[in-house]
Amino acid sequence: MMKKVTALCLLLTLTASLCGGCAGSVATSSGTSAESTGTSTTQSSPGSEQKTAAGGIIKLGAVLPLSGASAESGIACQQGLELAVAEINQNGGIEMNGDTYQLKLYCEDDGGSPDQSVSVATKLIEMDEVSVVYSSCLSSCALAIMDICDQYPDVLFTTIECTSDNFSTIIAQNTERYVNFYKPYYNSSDYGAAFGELIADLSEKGVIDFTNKTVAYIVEDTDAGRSCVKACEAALEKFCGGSTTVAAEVVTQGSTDFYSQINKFKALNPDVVMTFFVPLNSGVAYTKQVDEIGSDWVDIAFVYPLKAGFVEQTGAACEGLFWLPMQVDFWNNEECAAFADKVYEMFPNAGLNAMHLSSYLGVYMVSDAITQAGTNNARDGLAKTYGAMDYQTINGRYVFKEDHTAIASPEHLVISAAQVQNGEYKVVWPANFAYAEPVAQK
Amino acid sequence: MNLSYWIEMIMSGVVTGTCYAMIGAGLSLIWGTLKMVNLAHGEYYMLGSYFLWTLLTVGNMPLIPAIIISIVGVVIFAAAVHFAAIRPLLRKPGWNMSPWILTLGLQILLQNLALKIWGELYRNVPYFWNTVFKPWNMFTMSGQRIIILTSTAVIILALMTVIKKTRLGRAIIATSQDGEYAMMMGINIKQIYFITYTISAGLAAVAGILLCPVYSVNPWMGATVQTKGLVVCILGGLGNIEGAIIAGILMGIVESIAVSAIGSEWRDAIAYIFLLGVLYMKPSGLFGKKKGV
Amino acid sequence: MQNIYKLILLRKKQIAFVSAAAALLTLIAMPFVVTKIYYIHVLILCMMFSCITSAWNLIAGYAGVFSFGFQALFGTGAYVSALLSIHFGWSPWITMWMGAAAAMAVGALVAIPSLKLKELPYICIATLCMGEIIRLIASNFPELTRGELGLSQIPKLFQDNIKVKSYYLMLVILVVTLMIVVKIVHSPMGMSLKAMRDSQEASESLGINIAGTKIRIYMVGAFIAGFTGAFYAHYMNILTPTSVLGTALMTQYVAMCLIGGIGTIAGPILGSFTITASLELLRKLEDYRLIIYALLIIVTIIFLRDGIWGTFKSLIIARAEKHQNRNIKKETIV
Amino acid sequence: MLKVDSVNAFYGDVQTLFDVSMEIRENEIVTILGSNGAGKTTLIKTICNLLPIRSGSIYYKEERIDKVPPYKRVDLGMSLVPEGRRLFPDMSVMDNLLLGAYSLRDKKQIQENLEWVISLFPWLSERSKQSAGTLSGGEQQMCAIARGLMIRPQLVIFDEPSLGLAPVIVDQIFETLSKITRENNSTILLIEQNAQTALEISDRGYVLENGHVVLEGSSDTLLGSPEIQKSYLGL
Repeated sequence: MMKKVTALCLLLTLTASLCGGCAGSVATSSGTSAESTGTSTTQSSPGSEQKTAAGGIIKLGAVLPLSGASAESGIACQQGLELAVAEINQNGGIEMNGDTYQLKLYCEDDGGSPDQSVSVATKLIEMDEVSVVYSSCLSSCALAIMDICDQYPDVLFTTIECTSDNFSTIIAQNTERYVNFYKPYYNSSDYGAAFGELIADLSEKGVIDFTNKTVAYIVEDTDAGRSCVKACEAALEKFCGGSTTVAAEVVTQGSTDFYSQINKFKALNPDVVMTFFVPLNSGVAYTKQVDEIGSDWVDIAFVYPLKAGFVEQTGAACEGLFWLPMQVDFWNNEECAAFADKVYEMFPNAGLNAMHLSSYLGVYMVSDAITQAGTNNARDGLAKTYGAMDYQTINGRYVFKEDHTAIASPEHLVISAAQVQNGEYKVVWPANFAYAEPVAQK
Repeated sequence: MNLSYWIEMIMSGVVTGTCYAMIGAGLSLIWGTLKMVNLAHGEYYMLGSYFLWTLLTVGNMPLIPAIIISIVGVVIFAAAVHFAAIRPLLRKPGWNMSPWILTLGLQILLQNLALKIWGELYRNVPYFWNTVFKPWNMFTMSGQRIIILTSTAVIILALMTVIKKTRLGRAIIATSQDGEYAMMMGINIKQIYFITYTISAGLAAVAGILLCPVYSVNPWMGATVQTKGLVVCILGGLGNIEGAIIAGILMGIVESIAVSAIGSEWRDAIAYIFLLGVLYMKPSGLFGKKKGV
Repeated sequence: MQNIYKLILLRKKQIAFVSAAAALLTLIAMPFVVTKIYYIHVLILCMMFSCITSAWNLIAGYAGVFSFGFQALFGTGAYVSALLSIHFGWSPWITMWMGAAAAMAVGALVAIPSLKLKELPYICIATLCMGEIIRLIASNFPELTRGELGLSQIPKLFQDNIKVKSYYLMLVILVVTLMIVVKIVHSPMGMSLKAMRDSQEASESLGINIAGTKIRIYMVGAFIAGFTGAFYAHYMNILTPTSVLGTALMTQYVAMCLIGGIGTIAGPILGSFTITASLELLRKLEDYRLIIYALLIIVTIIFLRDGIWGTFKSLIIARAEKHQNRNIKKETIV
Repeated sequence: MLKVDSVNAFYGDVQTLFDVSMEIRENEIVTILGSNGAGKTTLIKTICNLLPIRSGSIYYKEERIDKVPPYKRVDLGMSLVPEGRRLFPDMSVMDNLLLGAYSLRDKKQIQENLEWVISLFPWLSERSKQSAGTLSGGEQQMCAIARGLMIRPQLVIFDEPSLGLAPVIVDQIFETLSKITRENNSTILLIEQNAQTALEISDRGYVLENGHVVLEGSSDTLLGSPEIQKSYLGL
């Protein structure tokens, strides 16, 4: 009895202190909230500028899956953002209307679930009063956040490496509603196109045998995965005069047991097997298991080979593997290699991948836009400026289409394909970027 | 669809099944004696693999000692958990949901601790025995899979002999059948609770260690396996260890056939439907005793 | 002191009523106190969870049917309502009811195995499987549900995004839910439920139609869950299978229920508010958040195994009764 | 040998034993009579500490045992043959017997006891592989008794051994009981409804009613007493 009483008291005090701690924050923030809600309407006047960027600070918020199955991507993004912010602040912050501001980054975890990402975005905007929200690297979460962007016209929303086509379609339908939402990345349909062209090119070169035009897919059960299959089929229709999909296997994200699928494929005997995984382990497992069971098809991988440690973990098994998109060439592009070193310098055991760079560049794009626009308020022109930007980076040019999606093309963001040749990545497509000849797999 | 195809299918099913079997057997054992469902069971599986990974890569130890140490480590951890958290809840006669929710909390805790300690990256353990066999050119068999199958078989046999033949085994069965009178036979059931809990944690750890080279290591690897483990130990008849083991293998095979016949996205659905079908025909599971509890 | 206890014992009902009224008033007043939409949002979530957990508690805590497939009902309500309003352009105000009805139907379906199965874990796992199957169906028909990409662009209940309106709507739903729950618990049906929970055989011998009662209670719970789900769909405007049909949701309900105190009316609500709020408040702790959250759960369960409210209640009552007995003894002595 | 001293026991809030006191001396057979719900089984549970007592004390060979955990009883040479033949149904007869000797670690000892028990119930030897659940009622009871004797206990407590058995078997069983006292000079506490047979073999007896000891004395006096004749022997 007594024990219970004490326990109850203990718990009550605990919760009380918790609530107390937050009540404090409530008090403070609701104090400021009054004025900020007051100002948010009259923000257009330059006087209120100082208020939102008070104390020479501009606040950036990020909604990321820092826990759960997608944490790998989420944490990569967080590291990229932190790196960029640290760098910018070291170099004296960013310039806006003559005076310089320091950047402050708020990263929040949404566990990869859309409803939480909405809560978190609301929190960032309402409580931390951020002026830019990096709205997730998962399309589903980004779509959820996209839905509230018109409620906060003063805030700029920009995604990190979301590939779903839906953004384009939705935005195209109603551009002025999503005037402050941007997706600085290409669509999965662009992936697909690249896939189609690559196959066409390789079979033309006689590197692969695509006579039966049979394709099998293993993709993970995410929007990106599923829509990628559609995109690839469409592209093959376009560039190879059609194809037959002998099997389209959808596995849960992060799954690592592909024996059954591989055996199935052996019986179906496709020309090409396309695999799309974001987590590295799925890719490694698949590659090892194919090598183990043995196959006579051509493997074309999406996304995962770029993750750090793929070659190390698969060893000889990945030799000759074709993969795309080679979003960043950390191996043969000096600048990108230098960037990789910077990441490792700040996060020694980071799992380097393209998300680091995309998020890193995301910060620079936004800060440039702020400098150009002379405001950190989306409605006062930040959104417009950001959308109109033509941003030259170490990894291609970011230019937004009218559907607020970055253009994918040889002169903008290149989707190049690479092959593993003696344990090294070599770009083999498109021709004008290739510095190695594709060779037959196995 | 020739013979070798089916052999391959069955083989891959069996390999997956062994994992389910070990987890399921552990859960079944715990259910039998402690009359609780351990929702943190998958996390012991996860810990097992992580310990091995750490010892191999960070501590760069030789394989065998690494394996032994990691199993022992998990067992010790489980023992600590048992004393700290589980035992206080078992004091009350009769059981309710509170042990479940406790283990649920444990699950969240361990997953996020793992994330904190080992990071978000998916870790990968090299194959123990990196060769490939082609018996009669019928099907391929990697050394790792042979190791998995043989050692699982050995462990399961050992477990069964312990349960069936030894004094301890009799005590465990007695406790699970009638705790009160087991005590009157001179059995210290608290001790039995403790032993069964640690044994099943050990089983989970072994499963994790054997399979982590094939499936790689991450903080969330336990959750999915555990759900299947639960399904399996219900399918085999709750508290029936042989049942759980057979059901595990069976479930693995069913899944891999489901993949080949229908498609991966329906794999789990088929597994669940299979269970429901069995329960519909035999409400106490495949090998469950008909008891109106 | 003793008088207080006496009061508690004699005036149980009144006290409950007064405190409930006070709670309601505070909830009504909330939007005027907190200006931040974020807090309104969190409160809406708290109330939403209170509804679902109360419904689950009705089934698990009172009828003793531990369904682990309950999230499926929530999800069904959400998806049906959303799909109808999207594809047929019907007003959410109508489709919400349809969603709830659909959930009810599914509920009846999920209830059936729990009648055949006797042992608790069998029920849990069987219902869990059903829930998972429904989830897989939702995620494997992308043409219809857009799968994991998420069903976005769901029509809103209030075209002007004024959260306070949703807040009050949710409050109404919560109040109605609680009225239903209280009504059932204090009705003869409630009695038979408790009898069922405590001993199947006994209640059978008492001539309670177990199957009928279970299915009915399950459908009531399903309706509440479905309606809440539908509200959620039109409030959040995005659905993904994992977020509204995933087992994580289920474990959250269970946690809330047991932390609050299962088998009590106030327990689930308390639990929902505590957990939802603390999860949001713990954000300060960044990546230690979930660890602390888990520790909170563990500590609570170890020390207060009947949950916060359950323990509190039993404590007070026990104390009061002891006092009373003591007084009686005194009287007898004198 | 065993002394129960003004024990009060509760099931939850319901009191089931009201200062019950009784004593069993060396090498005697004591019967406890009582109708259903008189508290016979509760009494046994308290003696075995399966049900902790509120007040009072229990002594075994002059040492207090009401706080000693149940599983230690066997080491003290005390064994229980449960009511309703609660064998472990899924285990073989042999395993059940071996469980009876769980507390013994000396293989030779176990073997000897096993032989002795089988000498009492010869049929056990050929049925040893059979699972206990499949035995007939009488066999189960005998098996339970055998299990109880596996440690050659000084004190055996029989909880309604004759419950629901054919008279022939009942006689057989009581036959064995008296045999045990003779061969193993052990003390027996016998809980029974079947007053006649029980009292015939026993030296003394107690009568429980609603948790109170209402009558005690030597078997003959009890057999003679009108209450007993009325309420138990139906004369």
